[in-house]
Amino acid sequence: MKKFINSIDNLLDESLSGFAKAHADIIQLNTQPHFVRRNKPTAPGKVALISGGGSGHEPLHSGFVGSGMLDAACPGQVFTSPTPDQMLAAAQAMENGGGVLFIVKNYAGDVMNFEIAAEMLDCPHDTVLACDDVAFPKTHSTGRRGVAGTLIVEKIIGAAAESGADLAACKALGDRVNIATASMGVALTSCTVPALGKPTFDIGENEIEMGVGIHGERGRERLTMRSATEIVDYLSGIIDDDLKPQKGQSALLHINGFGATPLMELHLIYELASRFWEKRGVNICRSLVGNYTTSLDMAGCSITLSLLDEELLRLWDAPVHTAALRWGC
Amino acid sequence: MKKFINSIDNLLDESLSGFAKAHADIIQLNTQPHFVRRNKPTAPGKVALISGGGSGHEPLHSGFVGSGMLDAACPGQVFTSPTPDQMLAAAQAMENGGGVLFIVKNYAGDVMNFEIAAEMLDCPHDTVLACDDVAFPKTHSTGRRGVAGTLIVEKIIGAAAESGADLAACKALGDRVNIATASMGVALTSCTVPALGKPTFDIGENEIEMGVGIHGERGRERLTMRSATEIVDYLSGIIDDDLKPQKGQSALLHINGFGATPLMELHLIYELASRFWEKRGVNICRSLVGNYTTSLDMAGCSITLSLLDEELLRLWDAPVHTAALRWGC
Amino acid sequence: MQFAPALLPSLIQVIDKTIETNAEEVTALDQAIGDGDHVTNLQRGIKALIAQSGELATLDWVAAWQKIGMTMMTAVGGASGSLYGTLFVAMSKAARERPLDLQVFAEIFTSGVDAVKQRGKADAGEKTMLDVLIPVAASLRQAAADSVALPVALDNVARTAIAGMESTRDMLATKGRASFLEERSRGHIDAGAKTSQLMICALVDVLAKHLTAPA
Amino acid sequence: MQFAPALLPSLIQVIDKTIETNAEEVTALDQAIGDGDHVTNLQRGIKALIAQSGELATLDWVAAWQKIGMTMMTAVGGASGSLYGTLFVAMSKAARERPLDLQVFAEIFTSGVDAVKQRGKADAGEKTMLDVLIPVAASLRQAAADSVALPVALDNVARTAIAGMESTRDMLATKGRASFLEERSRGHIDAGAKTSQLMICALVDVLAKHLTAPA
Ligand SMILES: Nc1ncnc2c1ncn2[C@@H]1O[C@H](COP(=O)(O)OP(=O)(O)O)[C@@H](O)[C@H]1O
Ligand SMILES: Nc1ncnc2c1ncn2[C@@H]1O[C@H](COP(=O)(O)OP(=O)(O)O)[C@@H](O)[C@H]1O
Ligand SMILES: [Mg+2]
Ligand SMILES: [Mg+2]
Ligand SMILES: [Mg+2]
Ligand SMILES: [Mg+2]
Repeated sequence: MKKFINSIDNLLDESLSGFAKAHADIIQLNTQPHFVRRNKPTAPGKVALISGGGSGHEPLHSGFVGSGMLDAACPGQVFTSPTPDQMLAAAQAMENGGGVLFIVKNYAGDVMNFEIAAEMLDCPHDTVLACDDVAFPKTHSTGRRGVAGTLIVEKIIGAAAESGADLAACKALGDRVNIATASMGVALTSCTVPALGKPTFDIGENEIEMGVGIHGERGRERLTMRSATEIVDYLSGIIDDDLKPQKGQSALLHINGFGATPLMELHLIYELASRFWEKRGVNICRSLVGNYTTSLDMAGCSITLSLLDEELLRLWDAPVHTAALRWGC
Repeated sequence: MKKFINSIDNLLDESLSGFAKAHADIIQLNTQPHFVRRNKPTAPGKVALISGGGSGHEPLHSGFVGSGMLDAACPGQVFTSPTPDQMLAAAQAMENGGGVLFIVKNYAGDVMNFEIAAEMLDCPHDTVLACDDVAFPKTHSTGRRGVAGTLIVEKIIGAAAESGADLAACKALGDRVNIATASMGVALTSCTVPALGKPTFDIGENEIEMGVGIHGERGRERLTMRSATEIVDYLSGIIDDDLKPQKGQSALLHINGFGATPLMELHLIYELASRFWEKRGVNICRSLVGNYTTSLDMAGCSITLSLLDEELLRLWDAPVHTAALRWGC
Repeated sequence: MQFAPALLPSLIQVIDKTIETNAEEVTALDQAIGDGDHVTNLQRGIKALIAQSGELATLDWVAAWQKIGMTMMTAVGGASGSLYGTLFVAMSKAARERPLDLQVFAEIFTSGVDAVKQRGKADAGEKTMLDVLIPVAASLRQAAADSVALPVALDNVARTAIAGMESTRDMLATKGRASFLEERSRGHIDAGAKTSQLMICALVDVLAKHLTAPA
Repeated sequence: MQFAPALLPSLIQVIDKTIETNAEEVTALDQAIGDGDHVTNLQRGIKALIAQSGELATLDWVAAWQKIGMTMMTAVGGASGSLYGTLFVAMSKAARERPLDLQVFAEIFTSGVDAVKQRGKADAGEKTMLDVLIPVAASLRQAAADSVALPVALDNVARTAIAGMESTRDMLATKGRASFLEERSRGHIDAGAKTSQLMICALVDVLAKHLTAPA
């Protein structure tokens, strides 16, 4: 393993400090405890949106802090959920009379740590659990994982909160986006966690791991390598079975790279996935292609389909100004 | 090598088609010959900015086509310069009374193919050669290569052209940015060209290649792996020697990932590089961190420093709306 | 009670040592069916405890467990951080105003384990640290009920912890990351169960030595 | 002149074959000191020429070279595409209104090579295809000046091409991508020189066979 690192112990600190400097126009870094917060004051009564999770998925979540999206993000160690003091401090710093909405990817560690923070918080608050990964059935013992669809939840709630929606409305909206969003991932390689220095799993030159999450955990099955079209049809088929979009349904198609897959391949995946749904009469009216919810240096990608009605489309299109997503301003 | 591919022969076509669909709001793809062009008509008399080069560097150049930046980009095969018919067709399609400026990375193939196109073009035209790579001296037999600094040249000329600067002014501005911009790259791994299926060069677990270009060609020397700070000091030192910025000089610091390096590490590099120049009294007033000029799936990065006076700063900040860079609109 | 918080520095030290000694093996377990960070996570917490161990030694158990809980909660992160945090904070709560003997400790520990169950929405048989913690709590309660001698009780705890840890090998994981491996989760010991067992056995060891040491 | 464009389909075919046969070796050369795409580039051009070979066979040399040049220019890309395109377009220009014999062909080929030199701002000794093309042009001119028999002239051309290709091994690259390797470029044959030599030798082979074949 070769990585740009001084020492495992301060990797996260040095990186966050660089992130904060590079985006000092929109965010600032709080230390002790760590969270990334917006620079600019929000409108009184605005719901404060707090997310967070293990690091190694950048730009998620810190890259989505800013006007029109999150108020703060709490970065944990690599692939390790942040701790309750971070969420609590972030919530207290950003609360502005509208209460706090936590947006949490559904992993045991994240859920429990956010839960502890929520229990300690003495202002109105609620939690949206992102659980868009359809590699497992809804009935899975821990529920579905939150993966690349999380940013769609964050963007849409972010727009609503910015325009004055209250806590209950934001919570309901988040749950609605969640239900309308499904993702499936495939890994071509494992990632390498810096502290460990070797790939999390072994995988052969002719194998792929289907239905992976975003922490280098193995997926739901291992298959032999196959053509891009076959891979896309497999992933999209599972998503389509889950969401069962109607003919004429509008949707956002998000192709997310896990870190080491060239944009050229992601655009190829976009092409094939959009063909898949065009054939089924789905109207792919919005796109997002790139590395947004990464898994360190993993080669692979996920496909996310998010069904949009007029309200969701309007909220998706609303101005956003963060390090990683920016439009309309 | 595992890549998302159907066949080597149509990889580029399927990928470009996906790119065009994903960004249909701003660009469209011309086929036979291939070029990516803006969707929206430009102001009469605007200089048409045409760039291009081998594929595998995405988002460069196609991701920089749009309002405030390029008028068209000509994608070649992977790491292979495009052909004169592409540039000629792109120039003819986009010329709007203000002449044509070609922005070409200084590589034999690109230079010669653009030269042939320019010879065939019967309207006023000129060429800016991007040559920001300071791994080699200015006196190198073929001149310096164009690498990650190219996008800065494209952005700044793009803003000027958009606001009505004429061909001579755009050309002069491009040359000026070029002189004020220096880059140095380091590779931790080789990339793998899809058609070849194996890494272009071998490199040990404890080696890095300093002064690489963006085509998997080896760099100027091979060193043993070292700390991020040592790597940054090495790269920045060469850049600093070349540009010799004055104390108080304003500059843009661009950390470019080659494809497989996590954002977390790029931000760490940003932190260290900005410390390097802060110590020398340079005012890092703008930043750009991410995968912009990639080398397929190579792990590694480059550091680019671009000295900005007030005019260049204003042009850098001017609105841009492309697939990969967007602000102010 | 023979055991006072003055013992904490040496307890923390042996915990540090056993995790360090077994780091590679445990990481391999967490890489096999988790995400590989469990040892690093725990060690962040242990390091923080070491820094506080002088202070901890001066506290009573209520205050010490509260502090240990908060430290684990804020230093570790991940699933295990919230769970160990919960364990100790709950133990602290349960220990208020109560003189410590085996019976009381068994109850306190059981309260802690119950809090972990609630926090994790998990129970025995799901291939987690609870497959060590739950039987260990039961063994403590049994020892107290049977009024067994402390050295025997400690010995039983260690045996129970090992058996619990071993039992996770063939289980199907239904909680935590390993649950996503479904059938592929079988055949691997749960990392969290392994470290719970290691820490419990290390503690038992020190405590047993302390019992037999000349006063 | 014995050689008419009707020969082109078989000439293109042997070129295709020799590049295919040596693909791996040449790619290894281009990976060592270039970017590894040279064979793929050439093959894209050759494939386009194969598709046109029926039509090419019906043209005169001026038109055929023009068409070959434009095809290489638009199908190949990279340094070699522009250079081969330039070579054939320049040959076509130089061939206008001239009956073809060895002397004239030597002049035409020399014009083509001169155009390549100009386009590449390069000369002999820079570790490029020119280290094959320049001596081959000279050998053709010499053969014409000495009025050597065509089979001998062809044989000289092949020998010269091989020697030129070999000569690039120890050169320092000062043009093309290999120039960035500086001293590390030594010890590797230039890929473009290698393919030039392979193609020239393949052509010579067919032409020589054609000369000895019963009419
Ligand atoms: N819901 C749960 N209830 C009880 N224990 C759990 C639960 N989820 C995970 N664990 C325990 O936590 C361990 C993993 O801890 P760790 O690796 O530090 O955190 P993470 O899983 O967040 O990476 C597992 O091996 C398991 O023993
Ligand atoms: N300036 C030049 N003049 C003459 N030949 C050149 C020049 N630059 C490159 N070449 C030749 O082109 C070959 C490389 O061709 P190719 O790999 O197809 O293109 P690229 O270098 O653009 O990848 C080199 O091996 C060399 O023989
Ligand atoms: Mg973890
Ligand atoms: Mg090339
Ligand atoms: Mg873990
Ligand atoms: Mg090449």
